[in-house]
Amino acid sequence: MIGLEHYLTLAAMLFVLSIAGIIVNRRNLILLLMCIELMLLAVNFNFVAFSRFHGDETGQVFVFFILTVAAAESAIGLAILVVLFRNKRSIAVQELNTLKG
Amino acid sequence: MNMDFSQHLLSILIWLPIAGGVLLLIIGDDGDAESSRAGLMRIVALSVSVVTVLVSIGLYAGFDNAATGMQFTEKASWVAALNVFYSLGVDGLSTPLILLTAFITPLVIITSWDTIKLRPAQYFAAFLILEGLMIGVFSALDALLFYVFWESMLIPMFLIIGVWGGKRRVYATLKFFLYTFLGSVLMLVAFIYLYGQTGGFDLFGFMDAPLTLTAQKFIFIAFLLAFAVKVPMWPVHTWLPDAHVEAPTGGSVVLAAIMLKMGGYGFVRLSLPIAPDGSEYFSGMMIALSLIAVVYIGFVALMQTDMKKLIAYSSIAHMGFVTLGFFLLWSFDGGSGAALGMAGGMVQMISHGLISGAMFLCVGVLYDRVHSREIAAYGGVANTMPIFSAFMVLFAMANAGLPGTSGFVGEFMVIIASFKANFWFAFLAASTLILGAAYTLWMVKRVIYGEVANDNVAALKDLNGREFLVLAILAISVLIIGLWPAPLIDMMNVTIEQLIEQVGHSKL
Amino acid sequence: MYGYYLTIVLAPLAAAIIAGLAGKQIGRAGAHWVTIIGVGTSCALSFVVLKNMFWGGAGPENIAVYTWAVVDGLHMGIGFLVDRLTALMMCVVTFVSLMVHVYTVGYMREDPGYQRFFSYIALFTFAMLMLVMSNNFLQLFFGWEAVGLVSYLLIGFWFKKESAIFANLKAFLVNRVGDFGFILGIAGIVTFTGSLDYAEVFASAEQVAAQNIEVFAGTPWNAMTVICILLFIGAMGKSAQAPLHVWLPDSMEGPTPISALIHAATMVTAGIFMVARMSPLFELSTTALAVVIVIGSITAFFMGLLSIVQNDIKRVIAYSTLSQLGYMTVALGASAYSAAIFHLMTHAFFKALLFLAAGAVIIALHHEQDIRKMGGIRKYMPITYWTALVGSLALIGFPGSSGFFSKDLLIEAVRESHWQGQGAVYWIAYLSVLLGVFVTALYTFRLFFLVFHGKERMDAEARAHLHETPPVVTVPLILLAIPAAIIGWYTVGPVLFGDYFGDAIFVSESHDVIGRMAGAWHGSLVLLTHSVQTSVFWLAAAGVLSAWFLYLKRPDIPEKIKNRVTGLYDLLDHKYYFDDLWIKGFAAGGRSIGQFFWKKGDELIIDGLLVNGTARTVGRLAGVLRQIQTGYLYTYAFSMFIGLTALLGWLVWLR
Amino acid sequence: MTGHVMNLMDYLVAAPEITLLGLICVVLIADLFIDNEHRVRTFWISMLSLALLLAVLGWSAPDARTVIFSGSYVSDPLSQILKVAAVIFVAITFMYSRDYLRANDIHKGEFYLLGLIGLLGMMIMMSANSLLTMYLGLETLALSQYALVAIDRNNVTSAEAAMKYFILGAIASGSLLYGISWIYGMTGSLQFHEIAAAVSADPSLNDLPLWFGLAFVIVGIGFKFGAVPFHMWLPDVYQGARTPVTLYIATAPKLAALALILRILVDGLGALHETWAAMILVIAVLSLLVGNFVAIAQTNIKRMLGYSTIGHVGFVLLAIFCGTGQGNAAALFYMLTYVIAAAGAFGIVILLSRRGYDAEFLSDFKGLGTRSPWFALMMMFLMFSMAGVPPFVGFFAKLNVISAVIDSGYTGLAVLMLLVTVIGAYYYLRVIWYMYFEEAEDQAVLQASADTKVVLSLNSVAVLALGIAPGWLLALCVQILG
Amino acid sequence: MMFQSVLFYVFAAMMLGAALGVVFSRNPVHAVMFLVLTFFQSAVLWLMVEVEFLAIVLVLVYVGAVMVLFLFVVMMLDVNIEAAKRGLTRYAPFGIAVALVMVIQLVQLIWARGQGVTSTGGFVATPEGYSNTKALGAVLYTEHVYAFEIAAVILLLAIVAAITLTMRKRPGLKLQNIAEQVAVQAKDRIRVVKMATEKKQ
Repeated sequence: MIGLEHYLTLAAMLFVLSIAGIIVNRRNLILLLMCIELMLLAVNFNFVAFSRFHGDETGQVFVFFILTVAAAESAIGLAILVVLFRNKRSIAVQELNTLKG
Repeated sequence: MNMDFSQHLLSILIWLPIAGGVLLLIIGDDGDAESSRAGLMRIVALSVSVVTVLVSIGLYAGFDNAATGMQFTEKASWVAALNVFYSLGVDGLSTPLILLTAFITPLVIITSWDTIKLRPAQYFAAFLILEGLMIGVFSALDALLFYVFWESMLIPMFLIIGVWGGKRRVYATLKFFLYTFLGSVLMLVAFIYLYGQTGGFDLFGFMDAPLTLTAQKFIFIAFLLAFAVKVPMWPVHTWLPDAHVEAPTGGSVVLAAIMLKMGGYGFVRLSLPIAPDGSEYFSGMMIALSLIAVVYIGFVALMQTDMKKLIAYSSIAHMGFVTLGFFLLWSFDGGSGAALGMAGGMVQMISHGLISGAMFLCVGVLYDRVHSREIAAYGGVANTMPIFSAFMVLFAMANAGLPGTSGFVGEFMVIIASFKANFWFAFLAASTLILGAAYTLWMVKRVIYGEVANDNVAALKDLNGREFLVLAILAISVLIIGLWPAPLIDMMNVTIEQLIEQVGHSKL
Repeated sequence: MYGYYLTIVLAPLAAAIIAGLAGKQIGRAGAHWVTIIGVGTSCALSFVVLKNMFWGGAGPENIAVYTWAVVDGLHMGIGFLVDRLTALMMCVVTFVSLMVHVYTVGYMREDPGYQRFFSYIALFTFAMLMLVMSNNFLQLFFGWEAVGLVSYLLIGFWFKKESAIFANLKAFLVNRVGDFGFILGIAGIVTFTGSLDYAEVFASAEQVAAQNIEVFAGTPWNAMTVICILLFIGAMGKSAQAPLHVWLPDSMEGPTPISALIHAATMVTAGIFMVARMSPLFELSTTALAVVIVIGSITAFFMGLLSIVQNDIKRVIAYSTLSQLGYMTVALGASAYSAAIFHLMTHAFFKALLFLAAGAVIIALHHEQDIRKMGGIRKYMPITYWTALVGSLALIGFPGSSGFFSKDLLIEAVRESHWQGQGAVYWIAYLSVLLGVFVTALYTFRLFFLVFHGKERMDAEARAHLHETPPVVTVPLILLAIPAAIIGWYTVGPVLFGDYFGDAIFVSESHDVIGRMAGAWHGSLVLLTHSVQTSVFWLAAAGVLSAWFLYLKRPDIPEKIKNRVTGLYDLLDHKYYFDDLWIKGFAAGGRSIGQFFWKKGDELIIDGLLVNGTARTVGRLAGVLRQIQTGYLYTYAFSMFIGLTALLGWLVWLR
Repeated sequence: MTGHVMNLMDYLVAAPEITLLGLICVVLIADLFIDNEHRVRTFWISMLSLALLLAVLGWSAPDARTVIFSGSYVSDPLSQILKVAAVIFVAITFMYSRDYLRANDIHKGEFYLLGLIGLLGMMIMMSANSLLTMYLGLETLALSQYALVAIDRNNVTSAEAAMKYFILGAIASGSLLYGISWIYGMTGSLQFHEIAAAVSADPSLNDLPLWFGLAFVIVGIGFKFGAVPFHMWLPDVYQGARTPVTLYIATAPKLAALALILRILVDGLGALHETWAAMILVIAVLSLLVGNFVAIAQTNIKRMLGYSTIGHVGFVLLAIFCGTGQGNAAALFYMLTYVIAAAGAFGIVILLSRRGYDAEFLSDFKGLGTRSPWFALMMMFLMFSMAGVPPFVGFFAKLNVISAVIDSGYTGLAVLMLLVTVIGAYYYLRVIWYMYFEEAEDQAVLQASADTKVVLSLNSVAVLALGIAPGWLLALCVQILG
Repeated sequence: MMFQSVLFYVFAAMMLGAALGVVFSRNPVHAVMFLVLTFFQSAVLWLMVEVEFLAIVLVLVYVGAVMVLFLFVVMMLDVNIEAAKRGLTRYAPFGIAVALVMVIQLVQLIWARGQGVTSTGGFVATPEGYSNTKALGAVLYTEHVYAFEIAAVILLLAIVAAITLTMRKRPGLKLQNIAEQVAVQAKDRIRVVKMATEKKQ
């Protein structure tokens, strides 16, 4: 019987995977953005599962808005990425370290 | 005018100089110490401080020696949400210190008349504001008000040392600020704790609050750090020599003459009455620290090569007498001496205010001419500056506690009281007779006496009128208190008895 | 009489203030006139007081002047206690002071600090009078320190001289060591009697003697003993008793009138006076008296010995002063207070005389003080010669001179005391004073012969200008020579045996040496006639003869002796190494303690380790923490996740 | 709740947000018709909008707590005071920024536009009554901030800062969302009062799964505040962004963050106080330590102020940690007064800058005491206020917090807070030291319009005035939250 | 039931595999593709719990718009694939450790400590004739109208921000400025230059 636990576990694994991806990656900023998408996906899984568990649409509405925001966020994130690339000619995470200390 | 000024005498004493200081800041200077604008500022500064002295004479005249409790009280709500009041009042402990403060400030202004070339308006403003804040500390009856004055005071002093100080001024002033700040914040903790216990910041409420011994111990320690740093007591004294050395003359004078007294004042105003049992518990330690200050610092002072540093160390040693006198309270088995010690400590504070102030002024006089504070840079000053030398020797003698000068009065009382407590207390305390004379007079020997040591000394000019005036006023005060301290002591007697009575009642 | 007393005290003070503050305005003559008039007034009035006491039968007076302060029930006042002891001291002080004032007019004629000098000595007179006239310990201490201050100022009067300013610092500090004890003694008195007033303190003396104080826990000491010893430490400082004597010889760096006034006649006797004044206390502690007498004996004999090897004319007299002060102290210890005071008085005259005479020689030789460069001055300076002879004879106790009466009876009193049955103390004291007579005679006449007789060893330049000094110098010499010669004859009877002091000095029944001697007293003449039978006389004579033989007849012998017993000579030459003890021992020790506390305690541990150490630690910590902010995104994210994991871990596993 | 029926009268409560949205559109459109030379007109339009908004805020002030939009929106005194303050600070930010932007050729209408949208986001957060609205408000604010940080497109550090801010912000909001999903899952609701009701109705809910959600939510909150260890973005962004943007980020959004924490933790999850207090305690103490220590090692004043912010955040969090009305009121007072000081401090940093030159190093303050005695004095006020020295208001802010902490029985913690304050005093003093005790290296005259100078002076004097008369504000905070 | 479970595990495994691919693929383009795959699998999984509308939206909006945008940017930036090859940070081991710890924590929460809450396990059965889209639509514009408006603002914000950040005037780009063109005058067009007469060397 597939139930809430399964979905939650799946979400948890996605979430952790995205975290691992963020920490592990040092070459490419775009990958970070993708990992964030994964993280949001994990959240959405949670909401979907809980929504169905409670039989309450609010969770799904939340997912709806998360998707909207995520789209906006991606747009802005990519815009910043473009700005960065134009200035720096690189999107390597490890070269993003002039601000520190 | 039928407004009754006496109702607001303390407020006037506090706010008049502050207002004067703000006025000076607003007028500002045009960067030229010789301009007529600069002259105007000096006159404003002096007038304000002199008017303050006149007002303080009103305080002296109106003060009733025989009355118990606070006089000239004022009370108004300040921060209602925290139950904080603008509450002022004076008694026999604070009045002499207020008078001292009012008295010293014009002298400082006169001394700095034309020796300060850099931003004189701000310099004088800092002193006037400082004066008001210091008077505020001595007259606040609300703990938070007290604390606000206490801490605010650091700001002008920080700037005085930092802007107008010597070469290592930054180190010195930061050390001064952080050291005293560190000490004070713990006092704030104690205040807030007491606030929690009493629901207000009223000092009398604090005094009446029942407290357990543990609470009292912690409160005492919290207060101790604040006041011990200010006094300063060994081993938290090291900021003082640095601050003194680097401060401009006026700064040193105010620091030594008044700011150090705040620590002593704090002990009698707060530590003893609020945490009597805690004080009793720690009195042994306090006596030990005081005696270490007298002996240890006496030896350290001996070896100083910088005049200001020497006087600074001597201040620490002398302030040891103050704390010694205050904390002898519990050391008497039968027989009394508590009031003697307490009064001795108080007189020592006033007297040290005058003497150390005068000593720093003397060094300032030399420094203005030669720009060195090193003892080794001088020698045979008496040849070229006979009048100055006479003053210097007089103040040195007063510093060494010669009878007939104010320096003797407090030491004498404290030594007697400590003998009553324990022979060895007196033994160690009395060592100041030797050490005090040794470090002071050795310096005098090397600076004042001897053949003219170098061209700088040969070129010295004797005191000018202003310097003479200031030193003469101080010399007369030192002698008057030394020859007839009764008026000063009578002012405190009732309050001291009351305090001892109060401290005698355990809060447990 | 209140007005008199005030005038006596204030006239010199006023003079001092005028001469000191307005010296320039009133000029040199103005300065000496105003002070001489001031001190003269005091002197005259003092004699009136004495006359009233002695002949007028006036009783002692105890007058409060003003209340200095009242704290804790302790009344601290300023007031006068004038009794016969005081009156005598007042006269001695003002008279010698007056003489010195007059003498100074000549002696300091060319000094640029003329007015200052007069101001100082007038101030000294004031201070000394405050001391002797005090009716309480506070004022006593005030006077005590004030004379010390003036002494300090005067020793360092020629402040350009390195040796002078060294000496004045030394004098002040050594005196402070004494004062250290003194103030503790006063504190002890307040502790046990609750008063500073003599009358009240003396009234409760018995009660104090019944109490104990545990200075060291577990060993109770008699309170009176402790107090008296502490007070006596004060006296040791001021009256230059070993080992606190080291300042006095050095104090000769001051101008000679000062040596006469302060360091011979008056200030140094303050300690003697004080102990006599405190007789009601000292009498109650045999232990304290034993200390007094032993210290006195040591000083009397050993300081005399030092005088023999000195070559500075003033130092010779200074060591002699030390020795004579030792005599007085011995008398005090023997409870013969009146003998001590009597010797104090006669000594004041003849020692002042000797100093002034020495001063006359010094100015005549243009400030040459080395006796090896003198000799044969007799014919150039007859008045000085004769007055010096009077002084010298008085010093050695030549029969008939004032010194004879005081010293002879003093020694007699010591012998009579049998010192409370304690053999050791007795023999120390008695032998010291007895042998001291020989020593005194030896050094006194060594000096006398070397200066006034024998070969003229000064250089030609000095000899050419050598002549008798002007009257302002010689008149005081003569005026002092008269009492030095004759005053003993007239006063010994009444002062010692006529119960002159009455209640002013208290001697307990069992100690009353003078009282016992009074039985054998048959007047001055009898004493004089019997003098040749005493060992004292013969010892003195032997001393004079030895001096004559060694320094006039065979001047080569001292040299040989010196080379023969180099060890002893070195010991004497280095003054028993006391100076080294103080300067290289205590002073240097104090300085190294100071250096240690400063450099190691303050700078290294407190400031270096604790204060700046904390600052450094904070700074370093800041630097390290700052490294965490690497600038890399993955570090930042990592940090967030670490935080998250920690929170979760706490929830899952710990909570 | 009427729920499905629209009630227009209800919406009047939301008039400020509605007005602001309308005005944003006005600014957006108006800006299209303004060319670069006259860009200042956009500024004036924005300022007018803010003034109008302030008026609307005053007019629509609720008498009591009002909840509309099916429980999504709440209007209460807390939201009111925070909104008013936020509007004022945004206005101040625009005021200080104008000349700088113009001088540095980044004077774009979008600065004001994004600033206003951010303000809208803040206001949404302040009035949020459900996790959904809170999240959306948060994103509105965050996204406009990301864009603002990168607004100087030709500046590589700005871009770097924006990228870091963006990535970390996205992670934080992901975490927050994950936490929200758990809270939703456990309580079945998104509205704060319903969550609170659910937890109190079923105490067994106060258990691990809900705490789990709480932990993730705290990561989000911690990030927004810049609390350690979620603070890493803050110094980089403060330093990397152009100073007006830093000023923007450092002021008003802090108030929104306060709303975030108060609404979620206090209103929603107040029953879990025991659990979240422990977590807040840890991050608060860490913030206090790291913020104050690392600030000492800084040479860039923007960065230093960034770390100092972290330290101050520690104080605010410790006030909230107490979980008492007194503590919350203290947090509100602290945040309000801190933001005043921060606005002034960055304002002076902006004032010192000029074309092509950012006065962002501490050494740029050397000799300010002679170059401009007045503004040096102002900066001194601000620094002393931040250091918590009386008679400046920062002292009372700290006093309140410490008082709350001690009243909750954590005296040791209070001592620690004060000790750290002393350490912190060092770097504030260093600014004063540079201004007054050092010689100027640079004699350039300060360029700023008179109106900016006046506002800046008022801003700085306010820390003194509030320090001398803190009573009314304190009473207000206590009345709102106490 | 069994069949559903099997399907769930298959899709879940594929999704996780695709997600791993996103995290660890060497080529950004591949990563994007893996992400697309992840989203598809998710949509399927959502469909399995009858969340049809969101599943559709996920595919349409995410895959159709956002992922294309990603791909577009990856292409546009034309990052050198060789240089952009992924490298692991020195935190990688720690990162993985943290991730593992977190997995343990979450699993422990969900399966062990979470028993009491999730014991019911299954989802609420939907009533007959239930339309997921309709249900969502019913609340979206009523109960959540405020959130909806805010979402609109966010989208506006995204537009403004994206344009502000990326639209730029390139030097070579010729744009019209109507106001300027209309206001132009002859003297602005022609500049008369006076030249000195040339002199012979």
